[in-house]
Amino acid sequence: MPELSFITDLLAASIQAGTPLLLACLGEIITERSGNLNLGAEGMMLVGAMTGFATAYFTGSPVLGAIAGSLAGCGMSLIHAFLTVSLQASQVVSGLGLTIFGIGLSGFLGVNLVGLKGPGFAKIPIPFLSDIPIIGPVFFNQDALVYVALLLVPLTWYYLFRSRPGLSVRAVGENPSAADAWGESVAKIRYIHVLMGGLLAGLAGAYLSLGYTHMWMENMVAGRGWIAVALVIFGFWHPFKAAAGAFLFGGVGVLQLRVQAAGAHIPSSLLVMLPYLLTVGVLILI
Amino acid sequence: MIRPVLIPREKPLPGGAFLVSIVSILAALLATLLLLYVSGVPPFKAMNEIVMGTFGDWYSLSEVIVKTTPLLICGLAVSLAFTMNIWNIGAEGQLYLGAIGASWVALAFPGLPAWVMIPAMMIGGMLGGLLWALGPALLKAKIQVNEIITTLMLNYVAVHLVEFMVFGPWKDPTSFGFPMTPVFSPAAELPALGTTRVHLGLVIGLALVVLVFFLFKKSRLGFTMRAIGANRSASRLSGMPVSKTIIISLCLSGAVAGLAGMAEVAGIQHRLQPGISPGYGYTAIIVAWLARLNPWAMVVVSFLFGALLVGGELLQITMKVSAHLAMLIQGLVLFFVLAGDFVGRFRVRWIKEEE
Amino acid sequence: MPAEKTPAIDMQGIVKRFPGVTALAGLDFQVGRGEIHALVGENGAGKSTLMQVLSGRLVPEEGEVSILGRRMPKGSPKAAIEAGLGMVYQHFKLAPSLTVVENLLLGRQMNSFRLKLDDLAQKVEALGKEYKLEVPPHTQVWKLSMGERQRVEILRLLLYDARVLVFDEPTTILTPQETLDLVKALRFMRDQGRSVVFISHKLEEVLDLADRITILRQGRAVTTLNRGEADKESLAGLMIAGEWEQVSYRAGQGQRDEHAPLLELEDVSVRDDQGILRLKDLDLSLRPGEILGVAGVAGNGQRELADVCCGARTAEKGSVKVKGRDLTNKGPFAYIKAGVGYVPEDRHTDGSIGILNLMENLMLKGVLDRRFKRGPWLDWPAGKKHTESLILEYDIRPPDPKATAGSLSGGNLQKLLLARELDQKPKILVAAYPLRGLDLASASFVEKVLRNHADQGGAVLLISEDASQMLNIADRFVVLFRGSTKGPFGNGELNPTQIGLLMAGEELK
Amino acid sequence: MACLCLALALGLCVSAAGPAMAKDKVKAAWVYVGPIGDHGWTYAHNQGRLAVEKELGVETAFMESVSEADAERVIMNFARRGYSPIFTTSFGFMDPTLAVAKRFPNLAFMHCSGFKRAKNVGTYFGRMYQARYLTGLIAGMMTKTNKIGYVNAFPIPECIRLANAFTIGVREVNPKAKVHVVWTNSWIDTAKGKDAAKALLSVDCDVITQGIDPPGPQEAAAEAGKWFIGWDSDMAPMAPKVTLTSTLWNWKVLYTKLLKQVMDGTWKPEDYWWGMEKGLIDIAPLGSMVPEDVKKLVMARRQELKEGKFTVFKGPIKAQDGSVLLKKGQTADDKTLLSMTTFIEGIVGSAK
Repeated sequence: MPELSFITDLLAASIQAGTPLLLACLGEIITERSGNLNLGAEGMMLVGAMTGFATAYFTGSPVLGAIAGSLAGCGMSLIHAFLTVSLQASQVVSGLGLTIFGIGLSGFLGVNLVGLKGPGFAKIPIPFLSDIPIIGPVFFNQDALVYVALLLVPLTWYYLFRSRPGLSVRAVGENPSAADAWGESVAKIRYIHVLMGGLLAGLAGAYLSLGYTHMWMENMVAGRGWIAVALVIFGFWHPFKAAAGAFLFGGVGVLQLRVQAAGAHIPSSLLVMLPYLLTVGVLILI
Repeated sequence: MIRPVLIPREKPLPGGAFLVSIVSILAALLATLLLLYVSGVPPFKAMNEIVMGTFGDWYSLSEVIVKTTPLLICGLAVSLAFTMNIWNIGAEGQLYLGAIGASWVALAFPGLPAWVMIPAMMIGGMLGGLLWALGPALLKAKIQVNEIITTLMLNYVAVHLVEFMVFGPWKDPTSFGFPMTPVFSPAAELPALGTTRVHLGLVIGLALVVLVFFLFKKSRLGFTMRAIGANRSASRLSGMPVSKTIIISLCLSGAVAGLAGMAEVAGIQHRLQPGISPGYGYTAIIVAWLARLNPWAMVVVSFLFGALLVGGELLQITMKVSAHLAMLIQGLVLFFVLAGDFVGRFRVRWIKEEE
Repeated sequence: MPAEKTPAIDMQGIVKRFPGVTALAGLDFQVGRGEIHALVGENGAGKSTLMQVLSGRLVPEEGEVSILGRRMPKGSPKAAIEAGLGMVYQHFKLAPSLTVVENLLLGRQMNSFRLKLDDLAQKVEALGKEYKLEVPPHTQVWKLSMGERQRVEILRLLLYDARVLVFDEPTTILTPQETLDLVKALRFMRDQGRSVVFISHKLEEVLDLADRITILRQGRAVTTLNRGEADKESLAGLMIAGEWEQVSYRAGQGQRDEHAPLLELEDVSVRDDQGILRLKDLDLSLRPGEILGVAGVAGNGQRELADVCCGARTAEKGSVKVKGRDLTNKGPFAYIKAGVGYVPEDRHTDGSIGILNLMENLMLKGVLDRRFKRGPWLDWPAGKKHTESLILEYDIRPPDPKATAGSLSGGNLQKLLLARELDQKPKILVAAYPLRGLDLASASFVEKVLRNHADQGGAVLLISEDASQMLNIADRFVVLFRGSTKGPFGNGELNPTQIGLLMAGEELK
Repeated sequence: MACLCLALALGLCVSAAGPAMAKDKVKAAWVYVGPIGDHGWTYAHNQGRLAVEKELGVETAFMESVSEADAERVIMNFARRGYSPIFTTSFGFMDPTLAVAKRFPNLAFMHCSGFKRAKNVGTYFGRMYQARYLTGLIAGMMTKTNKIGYVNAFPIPECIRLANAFTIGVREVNPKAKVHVVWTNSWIDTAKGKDAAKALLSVDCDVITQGIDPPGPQEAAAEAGKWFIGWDSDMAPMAPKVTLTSTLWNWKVLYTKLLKQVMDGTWKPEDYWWGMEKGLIDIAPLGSMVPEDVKKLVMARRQELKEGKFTVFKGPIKAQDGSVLLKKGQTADDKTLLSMTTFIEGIVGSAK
């Protein structure tokens, strides 16, 4: 059944393409739930991708790379946290600055890494589960970071809505003065969750250079950070809906390439607009 | 234990926000020098290169001004929306659409004399930018769709739309199939200053500075925009047409950004092709913000940023420093100004706490 | 000194300055254990500032604070809470989208990572029964009435066994029945040895409830009186430094049924921002020359009523007519043109623009009409002249057209709003809580202005929660309860008890 | 041996031009459209730059990632500093190059891939399609599914021409095979390139080649265990098991010649469109998995191309829609090649 395999393959590719979006988006959800907007996902992802690749390349360990990438994203978000929480600077401007800074920094430091072949995460089929038709290849024959991302969806949900610290996050995000009055430390909670957001954005970047591909290219995030920020609104600040959005958008990007591969006669410059137009379209509908 | 407590300033810092900006930029440059030193580049030689390569002679200065022009126009464009607390991140896309609009005029009516052609292209550019802002404006005003996302997404679409036009319908038949339109007729070229590339776009930009200044200081529309930007609810209750003004301001913003696109194709490229803007629309956001939305300050800030971009480029030419440095410095400047802003707004009092 | 003898609250020599103002000028304040202590004073006397210093949310320039014998570090709300202090603010510190127990869990010790809501819910129910402060524990706060929300706040303090409870104007938003419940609960708390401090403007309530009363004036404690040492007149005398003109109107004279109504609401239903139906099939008519009062406890649809009368909120159903013309859902501008002025409840977020100056604020509505119009431009010289004359007429201080609205005191800001609205020469003035938070001098000025407006043939829709204050100037009044009105009644037709019953949703026999 | 010759030539050159050069040392500049680490186009040019810098001892400078909007200033800045020749290596730099050249008549400019010349502006390019054709032969013989995937960048004539030449090679040995082309509309988005290759694999392509710079598609092929043909540099080290060969640029030969001309003062604004015959273009050594018969055929054709005995674009060639592009026996002239905008028969996909 060639059609079935086409669809399974498309879905599996959508999961992969959606994973960096999902990781960054989960991070941004956590950040925004604490009442901080960090538009710097693109910059954090780039620095995460570059650092992750560099670490994996020099240590030979993709796991160390992923950890280093996450920490690098975290470090970037610390700048944002300091500026917006401690110094109460404009969140929008600081986030934009983070993006620009991240593009410059990753390009500057990563210049000698371009074109190197590094280690990366390989696919780990999960025994038995990966044999289930359709679902198996789509969800259970992926690399470690995809599993991490998939696991993070319910974990993030549990953390935000069923855990004690998550309660503080939601309270601080919704009514900081109330939370403050009852002894929740608004600044501390925001710091922690901006950093968590940066951690996940860094991991998203590291996924691009360690899982999705096994190389570093300057500017390789190519707008995915921005889409992740858009997906937060798309997903109503909710992990499960955001995951649906991330996979949908990953899917559309992958689908347009498959439409081309199948030989459709549509100008490619129109096809590449699709994910962006879809983002806007969905924002209109919800 | 001693800990800090923030206290909002009663009076603005002497010298005002502008001084804070200047000091912050200097601090950012200092950090950059340190960065250069750490990465093995003699910092003062590099600084010298930047200064000589930007202000050292008339040609260099003229090139800085060439770079300043789109930054200034786009900065004014976004300030029109920012004043209303509308985050137009889409100046880049609106610039591209302005370029498309202006190019359409130039290509469709090649026989027009310059005195008709230039204004017609300006209108075409403004309409293009306006059109691109209209969607986000309507969505924001009517159904509260976040404008940051819509304008941003449309940037990508705009870039691809230019590609589509020059790969397809508007491709120059004599360009061997390469993605560019034919060169516009000479009437469609903005007059340049002497042998430099400084073109009429600068005058357009400076005229816009005056216009924007009067808009906000003296006009009823500008007052309405400022009022709504400062307090939407009170303005609405005062009978101000909030939705309409949101639409107007975003459209104005788009139209002005479109004008920047027109100035680029008519003043520099003389044809439409991909890559007409290396991110002017994004840099303009920083420019507008650093200038505190003040149109006069925008002239200074966009000039400084023009110099920074041109100078950063020179470092690669003469000292083989990565081109990414310019971006890095932009980010640093922004961080330092954001931090400096804090000094202007708050005092810190250290409090002794006995445990 | 043994711990039991130390006062519950001991504040010494507190100095707190704000830009341009000294809010607290070396204030001393003590509250004993097991007493109900009232704190009274005019607006701006420093009551709220004092409470914020006490709670650690503001850092004083000088002075010491001790709670139950423990000296407090400066600017540490946490330390104050740990020492046993609990505050119920006028604006509740609740996150509306969280449930009651979730809100109550905030700031409590984290014993487990998992949210354990059920244990707490049981405790909340038990405490609610004990103190007669029952609330549904798993309901989201935005669904609760104001009284219920206040209970949540009180329950929070009881949950962590706060020994010193501070209430900032607790009865303002309550129905009479709810007020009674609260008073009972407060007495019960005192009898358990807790100390209760409450801030109030209602002198009767203070005299009835308080064991001791401290009067604040201009950032200092004038004196502290024991129960029985004070009466209304002496309290008022101590509160007010200067003199004010007590205006007594012969209200109820404006029975002018022969005129066509200026404002007519027919069968109007309105939802609030959350989509809850706040006004149900409401009818109302406002005639020239009268002040029509709307009595009722806040949260019964007042905001929506005021908004719908000015076109600021869409009516789901029914019609709004101004001077006989149907303007239903036409937007604020149409109402302004038709001659409706609006003094909104929240002067800062709805009435004025803080970062703009007096001149700009006074011109807010003017930009749309001809007076300041010169083509597409604003006529600034005309605006300045106009501003200067209004500042003089309404005695707005500081009399500087360039001062920002955000820097004005509450009373002056209210004068600014009235100046702007009446300057539009409206026929109808909708005023929501125009006297709230004003000192007596400002309040009487505002009352005079409203009365003049009606006497000159205009009409005023006066929304207020303070029935006695309202009856002072209203010709007729209606009672608003859960989105419907009772009445109208002529002034003097009902006695205060009957009004209170109507406000609580009771039927009159 | 070649090294020795070169060294000798170099020595002669230096001794001959010595005095003149002492006064007026040659400084050459390159203006790149992409990052030097793109592993493709710009990378190849930069390798050429490094080689001439080392071997001829000329001072060089470069600027990478230059957008069309900034090109004129960048070129101007090199010109003002006396760099000559200045190599501009993107089609979009054509008009800016001419504009600057006009103001600096004493400097030499070389624009790569364009068609406009001036008194001091020459043009140069390489007949990469020859190598593409050879790799097509390999692909055509290696495919089992008769579907070959081609991840391409932008629908510009260069990219279309290369896909066509590749297809000519494929169809020559395997008339049943089809070439599926997917455009990424980016030269350097490596993740998208990988996605595109995966898309091609999902429609059963079993040989993948790429016309974008970074090796994303190669990774996809390697992960799927399908054959891969690299481009612009020898990509075999990154995935030796699947990489059949790669097309190669060897800009050194052309840059050496041009720079020597400038040093001698014999430089003229000519048009250089070199191919395999001059060694500018080649393919990397074939991998061990390529069967002997294939190797033999490819090597034979390579030899013919090197000797100038074979023309790739030679009729009959039909366009994708079935119309005749080249009649039997007709060969395409350079102008036709440079302005190629339609796909030929055998390609699946849109040429837009």
